[in-house]
This record gives sequence, C-alpha cells and structure tokens, in this order.
Amino acid sequence: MRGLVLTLLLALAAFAPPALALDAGVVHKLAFGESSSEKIAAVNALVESGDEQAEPLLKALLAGNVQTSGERVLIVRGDAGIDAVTGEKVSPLPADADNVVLNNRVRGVLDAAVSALRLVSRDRDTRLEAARDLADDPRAAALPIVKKALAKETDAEVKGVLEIVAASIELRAGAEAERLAAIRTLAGSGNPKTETLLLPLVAKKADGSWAEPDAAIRAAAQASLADVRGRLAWGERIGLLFAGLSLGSILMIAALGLAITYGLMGVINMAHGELIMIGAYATYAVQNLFKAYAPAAFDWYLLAAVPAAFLVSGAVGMILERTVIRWLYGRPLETLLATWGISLVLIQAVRSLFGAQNVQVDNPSWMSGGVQALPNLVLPYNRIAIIFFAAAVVAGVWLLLSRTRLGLFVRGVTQNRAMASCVGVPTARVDTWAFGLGCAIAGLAGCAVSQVGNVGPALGQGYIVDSFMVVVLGGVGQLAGTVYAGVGLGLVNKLLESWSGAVLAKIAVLVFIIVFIQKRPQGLFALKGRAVEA
Amino acid sequence: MTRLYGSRGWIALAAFSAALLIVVPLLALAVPAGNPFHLSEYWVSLAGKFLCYAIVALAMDLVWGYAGILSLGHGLFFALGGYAMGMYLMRQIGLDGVYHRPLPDFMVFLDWKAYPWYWSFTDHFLYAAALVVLVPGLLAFVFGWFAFRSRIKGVYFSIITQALTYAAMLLFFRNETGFGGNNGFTDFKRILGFPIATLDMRVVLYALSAAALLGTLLLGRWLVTSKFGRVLAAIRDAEQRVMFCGYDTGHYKLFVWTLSAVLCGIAGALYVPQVGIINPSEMSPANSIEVAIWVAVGGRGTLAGAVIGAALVNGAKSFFTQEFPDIWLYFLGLLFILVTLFMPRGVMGLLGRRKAA
Amino acid sequence: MSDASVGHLVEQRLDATHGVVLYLDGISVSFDGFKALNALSLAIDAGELRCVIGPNGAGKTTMMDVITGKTRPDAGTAFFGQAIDLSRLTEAEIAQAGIGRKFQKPTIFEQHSVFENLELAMKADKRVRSTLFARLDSEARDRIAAMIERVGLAGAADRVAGLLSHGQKQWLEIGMLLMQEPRLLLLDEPVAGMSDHETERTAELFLTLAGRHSLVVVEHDMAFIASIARKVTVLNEGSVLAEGPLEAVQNDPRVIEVYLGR
Amino acid sequence: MKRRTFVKGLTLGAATAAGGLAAPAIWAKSKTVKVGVLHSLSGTMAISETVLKDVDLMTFEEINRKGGVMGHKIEPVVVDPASNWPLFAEKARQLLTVDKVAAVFGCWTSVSRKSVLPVFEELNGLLYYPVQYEGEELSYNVFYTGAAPNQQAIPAVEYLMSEDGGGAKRFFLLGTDYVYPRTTNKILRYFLHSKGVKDSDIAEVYTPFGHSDYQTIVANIKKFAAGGRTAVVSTINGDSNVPFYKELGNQGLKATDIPVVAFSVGEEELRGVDTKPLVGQLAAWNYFMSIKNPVNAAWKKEWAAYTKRKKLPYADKPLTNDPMEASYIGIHMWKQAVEKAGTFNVDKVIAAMGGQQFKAPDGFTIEMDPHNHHLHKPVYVGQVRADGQFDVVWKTKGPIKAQPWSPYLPEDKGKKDYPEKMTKKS
Repeated sequence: MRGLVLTLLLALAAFAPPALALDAGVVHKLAFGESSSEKIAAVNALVESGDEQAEPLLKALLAGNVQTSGERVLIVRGDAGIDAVTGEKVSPLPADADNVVLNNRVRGVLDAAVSALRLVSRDRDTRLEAARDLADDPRAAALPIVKKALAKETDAEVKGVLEIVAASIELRAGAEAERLAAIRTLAGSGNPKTETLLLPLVAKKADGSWAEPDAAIRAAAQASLADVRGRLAWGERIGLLFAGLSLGSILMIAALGLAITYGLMGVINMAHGELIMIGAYATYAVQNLFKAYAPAAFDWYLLAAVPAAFLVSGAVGMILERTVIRWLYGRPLETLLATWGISLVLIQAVRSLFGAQNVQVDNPSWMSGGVQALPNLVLPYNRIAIIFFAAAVVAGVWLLLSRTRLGLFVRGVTQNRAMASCVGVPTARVDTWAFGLGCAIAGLAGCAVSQVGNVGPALGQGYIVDSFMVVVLGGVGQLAGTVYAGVGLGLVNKLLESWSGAVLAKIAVLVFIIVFIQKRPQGLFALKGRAVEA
Repeated sequence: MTRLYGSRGWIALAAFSAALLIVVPLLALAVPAGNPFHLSEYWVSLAGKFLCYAIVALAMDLVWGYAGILSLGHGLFFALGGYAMGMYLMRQIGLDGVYHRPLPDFMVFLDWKAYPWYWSFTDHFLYAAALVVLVPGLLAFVFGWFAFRSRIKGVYFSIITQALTYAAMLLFFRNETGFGGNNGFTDFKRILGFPIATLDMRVVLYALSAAALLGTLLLGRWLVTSKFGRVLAAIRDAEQRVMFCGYDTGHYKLFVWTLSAVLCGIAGALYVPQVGIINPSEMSPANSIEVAIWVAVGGRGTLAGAVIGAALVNGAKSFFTQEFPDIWLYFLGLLFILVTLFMPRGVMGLLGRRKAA
Repeated sequence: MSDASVGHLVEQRLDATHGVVLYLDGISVSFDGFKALNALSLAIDAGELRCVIGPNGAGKTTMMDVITGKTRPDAGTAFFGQAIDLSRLTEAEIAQAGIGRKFQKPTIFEQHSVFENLELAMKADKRVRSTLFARLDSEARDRIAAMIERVGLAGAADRVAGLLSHGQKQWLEIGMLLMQEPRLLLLDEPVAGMSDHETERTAELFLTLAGRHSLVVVEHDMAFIASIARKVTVLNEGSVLAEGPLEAVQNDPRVIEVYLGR
Repeated sequence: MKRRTFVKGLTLGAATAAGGLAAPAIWAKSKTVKVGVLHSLSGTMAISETVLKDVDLMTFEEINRKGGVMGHKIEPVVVDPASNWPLFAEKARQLLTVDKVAAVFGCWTSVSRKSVLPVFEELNGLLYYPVQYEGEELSYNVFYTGAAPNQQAIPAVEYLMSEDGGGAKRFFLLGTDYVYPRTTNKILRYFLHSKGVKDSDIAEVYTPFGHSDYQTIVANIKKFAAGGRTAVVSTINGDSNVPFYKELGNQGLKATDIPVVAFSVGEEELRGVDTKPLVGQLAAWNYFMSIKNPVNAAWKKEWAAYTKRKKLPYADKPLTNDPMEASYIGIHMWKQAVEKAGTFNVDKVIAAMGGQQFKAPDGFTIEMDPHNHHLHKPVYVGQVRADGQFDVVWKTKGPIKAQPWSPYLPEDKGKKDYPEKMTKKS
C-alpha cells in the first residue's frame, strides 16, 4: 500500500502539478468509506491529486481533527471547522458533528504518506523523523524518492539515515556490486530492523542449503551483521544500566525520608508509604488547579507541585508527631503498631476524599516522550528528570543536615538526647521538625513517583517494604548508606530481571538482603566499636 | 513459682475450656436450628477461625513478649502449615476436580503430566501432618540458626523476617512454583474420606482447634513459668548479662523461635480446612504485622493477652466490615493508635493483671 | 546445642599449674583506625587481686571485652590458664570456663526478683534442654539464700530487682558473679555510686574472695584501690604503662605525667 | 480471665448477629427481599470493585422505584471482604446463612470467586459474577454475566491478524501472573497454532501483582518486534497498566507500529492515565461507554445523576464500563427470572434464568443461554481516544454464544455445556 503512495509521490515530486480543489467524491469516501481499503484508496487518490490541500487534510486526519456533519467533512480547529472540499469556514461546529474513526491500518498508510511528504520538508528535524519512519519499514517503491532526497540532503545525520534506507532497499533488488555496497553501508546502521534485513542472507533453507547462493554476499552479510549486533548490544547494555539507575533513584528517594524518621529518630514509620501517597495526591491537586485556572502554564505545574507536596506531607508529619509519635519515643516497636494504624486511617481518608480509583496525573509535555540516545535506545524524559530530581533532593537533605542549625540539632538530639537538652537544644521542637522533614521528603518522593506510576490510595503500600529494605541495607542512621543501597538495589534488580524475569529477580534481591544482613548485621555503613552495643 | 496457675487461674481456665469444648458444640449440634440459642455453621467456622488466630498470637507472644524478638514474618509459617495441609486436601479431591483428572486442576491447566517431587506422599495424612510441623520448623530453624549466630537483633531481625515472608509470597505467586499460584488451593471436598462441608465436620475441626489452643496455652504457660522462661525474659531485658552468666542465648532464642514457628504451622493446618482456601496473600507482610498488633492489643508478655487480642481485633474486623463497610478502616486504625498510646500493656494492662514476666 | 557444653569440658581442663590464671600477650584492637588496645600484655596469678587503673580511653573496658569474648583481638593471644585459648570461645563458653564479669553500669535482670536473678546466675548445666526441666533442690535454695545474706539483701529476696538502690544493684550483680563460682572475676568500677559504708564492705568482701578466686578490679576511686590493692597495673593508650605495688606506681613519673599532665 | 476472652469473642459475635438481624428491621416490613453485595471496598481490589458496589445500589434503587421485584422492595446487604480471599468466603457464608439473602452480586478476581464457590455450592446460594474471566468453570449456583475467553480474547486476536488490525505475524502475550492471563494466553497459544503461528513467533511474559517498572519489558517488546509485524496482547491486571502504558508512550512505541490490545483496560482503568501517548491502542470488550444507542444514553444519564445525588467521589467524571454493564444486566435478569418463577427459591430462579432477554446498553437485546449460565454478548474492539474514551473500530455482527470450556484446550474435550449439578447435601 505505502509503496503505491510513494511511487505516486515520486511522480508528484517529478513535475509540479497545477493546483485544483479537492475532489468531493474522494473526500467523501475518505470520511464515510465503509471498508479500510476504500479509505486507503481515497488517501492515495488525494496524494495523487497532488493538491496542496491534501497535506493539511491528511495531517488533520492523523491528529483526529476531522469530523463529519451530515454530508460535510470538516477540518476542526478549536471550535471552528473548515469544509475540506469548499474550504469555507464553519463556526461554530454543528451539533451533530462526529469524529472520523480510523483504524491502525489506515493510520499507518497516512503516516507513510505524510512522512514521505515530510521527507522534502524544509525543517531538518521533520526530515530526520520522516527518514527514521521510512527506515523502520523500507519499501522498494520508496527508493527513487529516497535517492532524490539524498541528492538534495545536506544534513549529515539525515543523510546517514537515508543512506541506510536506500541500502536496505537495494539489498533486496539490485546487482551484486550494489548489494555488497548496501550490505557494507548497513554495517553502519544501529536500527534493530537492519538485523532482520541481513538475517535471511545468512540463513539456511530447510534442506540445509544456503538461502543466499552468493558466498561473497554471505560473508559480507556475516560481517555487517556482527557489527550491527555489536552496536545493538551496546544499546541494550546502556538501556539496562539506565533502567537500573532509574529504578534505583526511585527506591532511593522513596527511602530517604524513612532514613530520617526511622534511621535517625528510630521511629518505625509504617505510615511512610502513605506520606508518599499524600505527596502524590498533593501533586494531583496542584495539577488540577493549574488545569482549572492556568492551563497555559500547565507545563510548569510541577514547579508548584514540588513545594506543595513537600509542605503537605511535612505538615501531616508534624501533626502526627505532635499527636501520636512523640508519646512513643524509645519504644520503636510501639511506633510500628501506632503508625500502622495511622496508615490505615490515611488510606481510608484518601479513599473517601478522592475515591478508590486511581487519579490521573499528566506528565507535563516536556516530560513525556524521550530522547533517542541510540537507534534502539530511548531514554524517557520523565525518568531522566526523576534521576536528577532525586540527586537534587539528596544534595539538599545533606546540606540541610550538615550545614544548617536544624541539622546540627537533629544530629545532636538523635545522638544524645539527654546531652542535647542539657546544652539547651529544644529537643521536643527538634523532634517535630525532624519528623516533619522526613515526611516532607516522602512527599517529594510521592511527587516523583506520580510521574511514572499510578496514583491511588494503595500507592504507599507498594513502597513501604522496599523502603525499609533500602534503609536497613544501607545501615540505619546512614544517609549515604541509603543512597548507595537504593541505587545498588535498583541496578542489581534490573540486571537480574534481564535474565531471570521480574519475579525471580525480586525474590533474589530479597534473599540477597537477608544474606547480606547476616554478614553485616549493621548494614553497609555501620559504625563499629563500643558505640554499637551501647 | 513453678506452679502453672493459682487456683483462680485454674478455675478460669476450666471455665474457658468448658465454654470452648462443650457449650459451643452443644449449641451448634444439639440445639435445633431456628432456636435463638442455636449456633449456625457461620458462627462455628468463624469461632474456629478465631481460635487458629489465637494460636498464632500465642506463638507470637512467646517470641516477642518473652524473648523480645519481634517477628514480622509469622504469617509465613502459618501459611506453610496451611499449604502442607492444603496439599493433602488437594490430593483428597481425587477425580472430583473440574477436569476429573488425577492431578489438581491447576496442574492440568499448566499441562503438567505428573506431580512434582515435593508433592510425593502428600496423599498420606500422616506424612502431610508431619510436613505441617517440619516445614515451618525447619525453615525457622535454618533461618534462626544463621540470624541468631550472626547476632541480628531488634529491628534488623524484624525487617529480614519481613523480607523472608515477602520473598516467599512472591515465590508462591508464581504458577510454576507448583502451589496454584495466586489462587492457591481451594474447593476441598473431603478430609480423611469424610465430606468437609458439613456441620459435623465443622464442629470437629472447631473442637480440634479449641483443643490445640488450650494445649498451646498450657505449653506456653509451662515454658514461661519454668527456669527456661525466666532465662528468656532475662535475654529480653539484658542479653549481655545472660551471656556472661554462661547461657548461650542464641540457642535459647533458636529454640523458642522454632517452637513458635511450629505452633504457627499447626494453626495454619487447622485454619485451612475451616476457611476452605489457602493462598499466598496469607504471606503478605501486612498479615504478619497484624499478628503483632493482636498481641499488642491484648498485652505483651501475658499469654492470655495474646488470646484476648486475637479475638478482639478479629471480632472487631468481622463486625465493622459488615456494619460500616465503607469506613471500618477508620475504626481499626484508631483502635491500634489508641491502644498503643493509652494501653501500652494492652487489655491485660487495663485488667491490672500483668505480672513481671 | 553441643558447644554450650564445651564450657564444662573446658573447665575440667582448666590448668593453672604454673600459677598463671590469665595470660594476655600482645593484644591489639582497633575500631575504625582508633587503636583501643596496643600490644597489651598482662598476666594474672591464681588467687591474685589485681587493680587496673588508667585515664579514660586507656582501654580498660576494651581489655575486659577481649577477655570475655565480646571483642575479638586483631592480634595477640589471650589464654585462660595454660590450655584455654579465649579467642576461640564465645562469651557463654568463657563464662562457663570460669570467668565472671561485672559491668561498669550494674546490669541485672530488672524484671526478675532478686532470688530469680541469683537462680539464673547460679552454676548449673545451662543448656536449653536441662534448663527446660530444671528444678531447684533444697540445697540450691539454701545456697541462694546464703548468697542473699552475703550481699546484704536479706529480706529482699522476692523484691523486683529493678526497684533496688544503685548500691544494692551493684551488690546483687557481684552476688550473681559469685553464684557462677568463677575462677576469675573481672570487676569494672564495682563501687561506683556506693556509699562509703557499702564501699568498705565491698573492700572486705574482695579481700576475702582473693585467694580462692582471682580478681581484676578496674577503679577510679584511689581510696578504694588503696584499701585493697597489692599489685596495680596502669594502662595508658591501650598498653601497660606501669605495674607494681601501689606506692611504687604512684611515684612513677610517667604515671604522674599521664594523670596530672592532662 | 480466659473466660472473659471467649465471652469477648462471642459477644462480638452476638453483636454481629444482632447487627445482621436488626439491620433495617426486615421482619417488620413483610414485602422486602434481601440481596447481598460482595465487592471489596478496601484493599488492593477496591480500585476496581467499589464502583460495582455503587452501580449495584443504583440498579436496586431503579428497580425499587419501579415497584421492586414481585412487589418486594430490594434491601441490599453490603459487606466489605477487603480484598482478602478467606474473608470473601466468610462474608459469603454470612450473607447466605445469617442475612439469608435471595441472591448475591459480587466478586471480581478469579481467586475471590474460587474462594466463595464452595460456599455457594454447599449452601445452594445464587451468585451473579459480572467480570470477564478465564472460563474453565461452570457452576450450577453461578451466573457469569461477563465475557468468556471466546467473547473477548479470540475475536480481538483475529482482528489483530486481519489486514485492518495490522496483519500481526508475531504475538507478545504479556500478563500479570494469575489464572486469568495464564488461561487466556494458553487458549490463545492453541488458537494461534491453529492459525499456523509458530511458537517462535509467540512470547509469553508474566509480571507479579502490582508490578510497576516496565522498562525492561518494553525494551524486550521492541526487540521482539524487530522480528516482524508484532502485536502485544496485554492481560495486565488493573493497577499495573498505568506504569506500563506510560513506559510504552515514553519509549515511543506507537500503536501504528506495535498495537497493544488489552483485555483488562477499560474506561475506569484509563481514568488514572494520561492517554495522549496511547491513542490508537486497542481494547476488547462487550461494551464501551462511547457506544451510541438510546439505552446506553439513558443508562449513562442515570449513572451520572446517581453519582451526583450520592455525592460519590467520581461524580465529576462519571464513567461506565463493561463490568458495570454486566452487573446491571445481571441484576435485571435476576429480577426477571424471579418474576417468571414467581418465587425467590434459588432452584426455581436458576431454572427460570435460561433464555431471559434484556435490552442492554451495549445496543443489543442479549439473552442468557438456556443452558450454560453465560450471556450471549457482542464483542467490540475499541481504540483509545485522547480523552480516555474508545472508538469502536470493529465489532461482531451480533451477540455470540459463550464457550466456558474452550474448544481449543485439549483438557476441555468432552466437557458438557451445562453445569454438572453437584451432589447437594440434604
């Protein structure tokens, strides 16, 4: 199908045709056509017509901005529409307007058509994108236009991709010399698809004879295949590392708050997960405010959400400390029970307020999608953002604890409460602030995970066990330990997952923790010596 | 001090046993249905369930209340006992499964042709009964052996027990593990050849649970009133000193830890035929935490308290989930908070009956 | 549960023929770089009463930790008698072998009664199985009663130990040590927080003990030292600074430097 | 001392009983009938089941408004089994023996159904189960108003293989590790074999419950897709879908390259998702909120009004989905059956259920199969829209008959298409 489109495009690229109005019949078929084939035929017809009106219509179709009202076909912009045939403006949209539904097949053809159109676009990025689309699915018919584009192409990267495309086409058809050349060019490709292009050349038939008679080509293909595979392998390795890092940063930021409330203050805070959840819901609330009152600034709602999550969770934490926790200092196991009760209450509270369903937290546009690091490796923006965010939070906490008066007090109180109060540290208030800080950081974690996971009443339950594992593994009272443990667990988990599957990987990690604690009962970063036993 | 109970204690215990072993069965069997005093199957099985929980609570109190070891993984031992019994019950289904094959339905649907090795002999009740004791016991022994040898204490120990049960849960969720995955075992038909879904069988199972509970209670009481019990309490309060007195505290902990696990296993084995299902969610960390909460509510270091706590919390749960289905979590949560805040010694503390260990 | 029994075997083998009951040689211990003990060597004779003094951080407590197996030395050997290598035994085994220790801060079983405290400490087969079925015969009760008298807690037998005064706790702990019938007693600041009267009686007690038991007493209270001391060892920065009769040591310029120079 | 323990336990018990009996004094008003609602309102499944509880209550209200069932006012007994499977069994027993309900509407997960099944069979109760499920079951005491595999999975995969569906040649079967995905994928594997797809072109991957990190898996999907036209068949359980779809979108997998068809993702599941990156992804159901017909329009209006009136948390965005429709149908068919049988007697009602017809929001007058306790349902394949709704891109001509025993599974050979009535105890 696409092939046809492209040949036609070639035709139109060859000689500029006179402009004429869109054929109403074709447009009608496009909008009301019974079968997909009918619609596809219409698409081709449109392209064939070479009318500059075609492109906007096709693009609108792809974007789902084409509606029908009675017999009319409208390209919708906002609440106004333009008649695709006559081009007259229709505003407001008629009440009976109804979307034109396309299935994936038609959308695919449209994609190809539009990308082919884009191949000769002025904007360099558009061309690159178009070239990549073709690289994913090279058709013989596209060869001429690709060659044409190549000739005109000035940008190196786009040129590179186009050469691959051309090569992968010539690989099939073409004389030996051309094919050999093609194969060599392909060696430079990192596109996963090239592997499948080359494979048949080195495959054996059922009867054991080579599918590709020409030995030279086979050898060349082997070589190129090796190159390509090598490059792909790198993409996978890096991807794995990134995944581990990303998971690790999430574990780490989720556990960081706990490292303070539990690690420093000795409160076994079973409601920690719920404070993460509260942070996520705070983010959700802020997002809705932006949607309602400042849709223009929506992309920046996180700037407001981060402090909001921080403050809300922090406030909740301080209230909890004032009302419940402070009566339980020195009785860690009691705090476990009380905070467990708290977590139940918080979960139910959220359920009554926001409902049992998950709520929708949108990524700001700059956080959705990802950067094409390698042909077979996309690094999602939201994960990159979280890694940096986590790092920033760690830095902030470290500064707070090591450089500020509060930090000094916190360390003082947690190390020797009696002494601290003797030298006039307001221990009670410090406790409140410290606990609040731990919870506030949990809130930040909530804000972060709301960008990758789902936000619902049970959100916290998913993180509590892992958080404790991280803190204990890192060594109680050791922020650094928490950081290393979090990232470490993330990496280990992902590496294992790549060959043992998710479940076994998790089990292995847990067993590893159990064994590790046997060797280092005080965690990664333990204080040795007399202090410990005391 | 070597006497188990004072005279009042014995009387109370006798009355308790009478209520459990005579009154309830009578109300259930002798009193005709419709009569306001009749106990329906629902109540019998509910009571039976509570009794099993009470046993777990007792086991927990032994390790936590007396030896000061807080386990957040007791649900695992409970579940293992349950699974061991469940394997036998699955075998008892015989050809009455959905597919009428000699294998359990979940194996048929995994295309397994034969029982995996660890299922062998489970069709013999005695072997299954042995597993009920051995599997949790062995696991606890091995785990405890290493943990106590490397002197893992307090919260660290609690956390790794949590990791243990969590890992086990994930393992049992896998269908390939061969224990029915997420669904676990259910739809049991008969036990020792008798149909399982009859009032009589329920009363029998209930009575067994009651007997087991009383047995556990007496055993526990005997332990904590013996010198052994005093050593345990001493370990809880000043482990260093106990060591320098020449006691190998590790062995003491290991013993009570393993015993506690075995008791949980037995409770689980009694639990499964009464509720009719065992699946990995029994191993979820939350369940184990709840066990600790039962004990805390009842009062730590007082065996009776554990029983009270289990009955109280679960009774409250059953009641609230029906009366206030939408908001019952508030009640439960507040219960835990208030108990820890205002009744640090639990119900027993209120009753002012807490002896020093 | 076999190795708990080692203690007993060991005890028969305890051979102090050469008159030396404790022999430390070149013991070094360090925590994260800080050298708590530095090639410490020390020998205690059977029946000797040895006082160990030294400024804070001199390594007194760490030395006791090494002897009782709580801390493993990085280097050096610690022998109990001729045959027993302490570095290969656990705390429990060492206690079984006949070394009793009293902590700086009195550690007793606060929730237990005085009687129970002594009962638990009393020399007996302390393996799990035998403890389970242990019964107190009248002879044992008498010994406990006698000890209660001896440590001046008469009438307090059923009192919960947590309610005792500080001094009484010290005494109870000493009593517990004696119930273990150890060959060697390590006493870390035994008279801290005691009234003068109690201190005197403690001194008497120690003097009566010396001979049958060997005692190592760590104290700051010089008066108390003077009242009991025969031979004094001065520790500083983890090794022996001086050793000898009290007055000799007191006049030792290095000792004076260490004490007064700071 | 211990006596008190037990007294406590029992008094609580008594209290519960009192509660059960006393609850809006049933014995006073004669013309009422109790029905049970057994959906998790807390715990992991609350996310999906709470809304079913509400739609049930709405339907009862609607029926009561129109004069109730045979003039009896429906009196719902709502309990919370808290996503705890043994508790499901306990509550079911309570509803049947203590509250003596005429029918129970409830359960979502297979395990909860399996856990209550013995209770319903033992006490000869009546359960209406409103969720699409794996089949392989046919109980005399249960009516399955959700889809059997052949009413959802198979048509969807046929569509994927069709030219319109993208002519997929390779299939990545991805699911949460429990019985529904396992069975569905097993059936699909046999089905694909029958269509000549080789095992090398089928990947089967399972993740644990609540799995939230799909980076590795999405990467693997990409790798697998390099081998030819690939479609992903997702049976991921409710909660894990959001992270999965977010990962898909962010790693740039477009529906036009690799379509994903999901069997557990409906309007409610997408509520928590930013759907823009998902446009074009597929789901197969027997009902979509976007279906245009008067019945559906009216029903949606009723639901919206109800959520407003009851101030339900989701009143601002009232959604309907397939299981809600199935619950709605189930309740109405029960009413009709009762009125046909002229009694609430379970055996008579069960007998009367067969052949019941109901004009459903899915746009058809659907019928309860005379024998196999399943509905004849139409199948729709929907395509995710930017607003979280679905565009129907394919549908069956009309309702198709359920096959609880899959013709593709060898072990189901010779299975009867009607419940083997279990030996009821006297």
